Amino acid sequence: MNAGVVEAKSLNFYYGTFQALKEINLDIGANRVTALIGPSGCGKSTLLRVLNRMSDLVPETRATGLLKVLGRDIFDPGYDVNDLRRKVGMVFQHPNPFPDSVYENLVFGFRIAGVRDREVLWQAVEESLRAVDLWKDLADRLDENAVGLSPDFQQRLCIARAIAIKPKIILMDEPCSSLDPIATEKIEELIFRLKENYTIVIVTHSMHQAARISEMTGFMLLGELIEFDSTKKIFRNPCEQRTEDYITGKFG
Amino acid sequence: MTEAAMKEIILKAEGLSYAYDRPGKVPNGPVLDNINLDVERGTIFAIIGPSQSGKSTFLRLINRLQEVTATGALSGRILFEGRDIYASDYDPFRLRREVGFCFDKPLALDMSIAENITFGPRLAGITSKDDLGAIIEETLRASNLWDEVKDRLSMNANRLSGGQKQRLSLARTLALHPRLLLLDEPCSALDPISTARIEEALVSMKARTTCVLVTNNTKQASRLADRTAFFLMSKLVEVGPTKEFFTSPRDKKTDDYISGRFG
Amino acid sequence: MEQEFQRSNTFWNRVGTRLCMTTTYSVAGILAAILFYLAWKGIGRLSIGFFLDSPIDLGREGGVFPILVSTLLLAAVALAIAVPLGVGTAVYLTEYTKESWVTMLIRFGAECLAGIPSIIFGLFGFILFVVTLGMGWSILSGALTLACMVLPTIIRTSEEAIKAVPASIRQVGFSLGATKSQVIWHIVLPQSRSGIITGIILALGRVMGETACVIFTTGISMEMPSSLFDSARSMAVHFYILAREGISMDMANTTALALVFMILLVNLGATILFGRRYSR
Amino acid sequence: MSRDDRKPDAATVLETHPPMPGAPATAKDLSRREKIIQQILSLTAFSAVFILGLIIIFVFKAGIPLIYKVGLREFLIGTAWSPTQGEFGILAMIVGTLEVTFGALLIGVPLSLLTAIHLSEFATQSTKSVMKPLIELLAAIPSVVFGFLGVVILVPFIRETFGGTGFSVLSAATVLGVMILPTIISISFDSLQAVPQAYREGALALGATPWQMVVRVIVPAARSGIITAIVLGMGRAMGETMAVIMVAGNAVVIPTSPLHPCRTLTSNIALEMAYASGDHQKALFATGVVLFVMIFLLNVLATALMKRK
Repeated sequence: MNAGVVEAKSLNFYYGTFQALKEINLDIGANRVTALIGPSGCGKSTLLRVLNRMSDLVPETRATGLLKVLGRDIFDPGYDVNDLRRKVGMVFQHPNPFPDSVYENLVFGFRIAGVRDREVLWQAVEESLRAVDLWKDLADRLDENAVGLSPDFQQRLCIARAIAIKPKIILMDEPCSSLDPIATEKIEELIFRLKENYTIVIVTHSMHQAARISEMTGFMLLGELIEFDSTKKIFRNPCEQRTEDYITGKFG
Repeated sequence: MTEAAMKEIILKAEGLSYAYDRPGKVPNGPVLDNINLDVERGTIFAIIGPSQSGKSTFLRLINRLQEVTATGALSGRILFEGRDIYASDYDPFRLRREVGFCFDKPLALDMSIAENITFGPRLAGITSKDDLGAIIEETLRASNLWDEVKDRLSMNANRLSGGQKQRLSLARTLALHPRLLLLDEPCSALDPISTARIEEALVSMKARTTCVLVTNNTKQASRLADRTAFFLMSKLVEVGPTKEFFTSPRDKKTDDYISGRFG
Repeated sequence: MEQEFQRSNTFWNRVGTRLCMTTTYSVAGILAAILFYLAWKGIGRLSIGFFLDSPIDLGREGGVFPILVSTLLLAAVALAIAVPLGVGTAVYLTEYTKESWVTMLIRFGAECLAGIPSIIFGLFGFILFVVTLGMGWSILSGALTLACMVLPTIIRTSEEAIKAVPASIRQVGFSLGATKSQVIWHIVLPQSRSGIITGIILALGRVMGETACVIFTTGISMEMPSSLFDSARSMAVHFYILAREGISMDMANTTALALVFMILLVNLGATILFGRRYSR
Repeated sequence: MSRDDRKPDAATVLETHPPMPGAPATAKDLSRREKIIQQILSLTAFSAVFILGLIIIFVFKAGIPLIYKVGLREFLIGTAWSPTQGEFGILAMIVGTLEVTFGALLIGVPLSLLTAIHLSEFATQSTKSVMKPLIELLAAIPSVVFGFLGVVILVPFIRETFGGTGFSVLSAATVLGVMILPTIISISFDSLQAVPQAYREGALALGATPWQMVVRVIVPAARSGIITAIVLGMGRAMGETMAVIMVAGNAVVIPTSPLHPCRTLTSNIALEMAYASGDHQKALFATGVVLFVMIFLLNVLATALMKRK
């Protein structure tokens, strides 16, 4: 049950000459919510983006050390990065639906994988919308342009789009930072439900959010993973002074 | 309060309300709603409040900068040294020379350091090199920047650091020798050291230049201000001597805000 | 099945990206070939004398001195007319108006003007300046016509440059007691000068390379012009006549090289001086 | 510069100096001056519209009477053009213009779009920084020079490869196809660049290959800008004169093969303007009117497309 789906051993990551991640050792278990917290610029988003190699988008990056996702070394030159990204879905800080219909957004993952069977597509659309609790709102608005939806709906649609192709892991990069408190609460509920079927890694700047939704929490500072433990322990009884300083608001 | 009565009131807002014009849209309430307050000469007056509370708009109305960027409806009066600045015969250009304004972001004009400072005076008609030189030195000293830039006055001001640019903005504003200085979160983009230098500068010249300081940082208000006002949702909630204001606020909302319960 | 599709995805990805890359290098190759060809054919007779001598025997021998002078005169007068109008329009559009039907009309006018082919400017210049206003074939007629032609370029580049000046910088000016025109003159225009100058250079290139509308309005006289009311011949027109009438292929090659070289120099100068270029 | 010896107070400096002599002192004077400046600027702002109006008035006034005299139908679909004999049919020129224009698009559009996509999505920063200025230089080369190169390189090549004289629709379309490259590349590049990075991330995060991302997300999102680019390139090709005159052969016939010579509306004007007079000259202006209307419609189309963005 808790087999490591992400395993990092002395992982280093560089943007040009700048070292963004330093000697990260990490073991993320399945079907849990793992939160990464830390002040801005600490490398938590970089770590998240390395997990599905979205970090490739920035030119002149380099990684050393070992990073196994779903049991395979993802920096292996023969590894198919598109396949990785299909298995490791991602939700971004700002909702980013494509400027197309709700339907097309949801089936995008299938279209690029060459699935044409209408039955399959319809089923996936319904399932994924139900999963994010949008089915009754959007069932008869599937032709509408997704860009016209409210930010809350857009973000949930993006989550639906990510889970439509049934990934194993979902990465979330501050998914609530552009939403109001009520929408945030909805997304948090959703994360709670999703963890039964998915492994979720979430980057958040809100410690309260981390405390509310995650089982495991990693605290990062200046590219290092200072402490990684159960959320309870991190927030109640951290081993490191720096973690405690951050949690109690002495800096950051 | 008795002491206040003895001091000269340099700025007075009487029943001031303001709402933006939104052509084609239903107006969604005023940005400022019936503000009444006095600022005494020779003091630092701080305005605190969460974002969107109307405090920046209030500041921009005082030197009529608001009308340059937006249109809106104003009612009530603002009196500067006893005269209504929105009276039809009031000269806004002169007003802006007498009431300086310092922005939240460090903004250097794309010219040399010296030209940045002499920009206002030159527009005001001062042409003598000696006089301009004197103004440059005097204002750079007053804003704690002189020692850092005295050897490179002809360098483009955009090459200064953020903190230096902000002090340059202060110097540029002081070059017109304003009697009232409006500061709109002047330290929000600065590191603690630059902030400290700006704060020093404000305190050292407050006898000559009265300051109205809008800030997000309640600690800064409590450090610097003689009197503090709290704006919330377009309304002035409370105003009073800073000490009293922070130790025993009369209004529950003020208490909530300064103790960090919201905002 | 999915594996199969995956392989075809990878295949098409490779085909698509390589196709794009090959095309890009071909386009670069075409340009390089053009420049190389011009240089190779024209360099033989290019000398200082070519620029400083008068043409002999319809241009079979000698140089292009009066033609060069006419070209520069034409360009200078055209820009002297177009630049104030264009920059003024840009300032008005960005600083003095909100988006309304007035700005829509002005922008639409400029867009349409930008799309009109030079031959129609030629007809227009001929009927208005040459015939109706009685200026005859002259540098002035040509320059006025060219000014109309490059006006939209200058408007558009200046507008972009002025828009790029942040609003906050303008407010600094106002807060120091400046009036609107003082803010524009002392802050906005100096800060957007590189973009504006780039637009002017772009227009200069177009003026120097234009043929169709210059023939109809300035004529083809090879003499040194003594005033703006004289007919004259620009470099581009001279080149066209040399090549089209088969007067001398050698001289045509050299003139082409000189013309392209001048225009590229002006453009390159702008790129080096101001870095960024506004295209279109 | 040390000024420690004397440090006058800025306040005294300001107070002892009255405003600049001659400078307006009061708010009233200032605002009057501002108003005058604004009025002058508003006058210059209408210069473009004014010039457009002048062009329409003068060109139409010179051309329309002849269209009336000949009859619009006869003028547009007549195939005989001998203006000295009173025959004014420009159908051959209209067809020639359209053929050359579409030929140019056929050649230019794929090249430009693929280049724009490469530069925007795949190229390294260094390729970009070399290619962008190079392509802008291509735009700076005068059209006569393109025509000349067409004559000395392309026309002989086509003559030897495909037969015929070489002066043909194909030559003209090829030269124009190259000439419109910079226009289409730079505008579509800009609109590709305007597509938010978030769309790229969204597509890749779902496992799309870069090419799928471009075809399915980026190009559709930049669609209106790309169409505008093509329409503007089309306008440029349609309006080009000198390059076409030099390579198209200029015979007044309706070309039925890419290797046939043709004459466009623009070259019709440029070729005969030098010696035309009377009705002949008016017919050339009328040709200009037809060209103007075609281009104008294209521009309206382009503006409408741009607004949709």
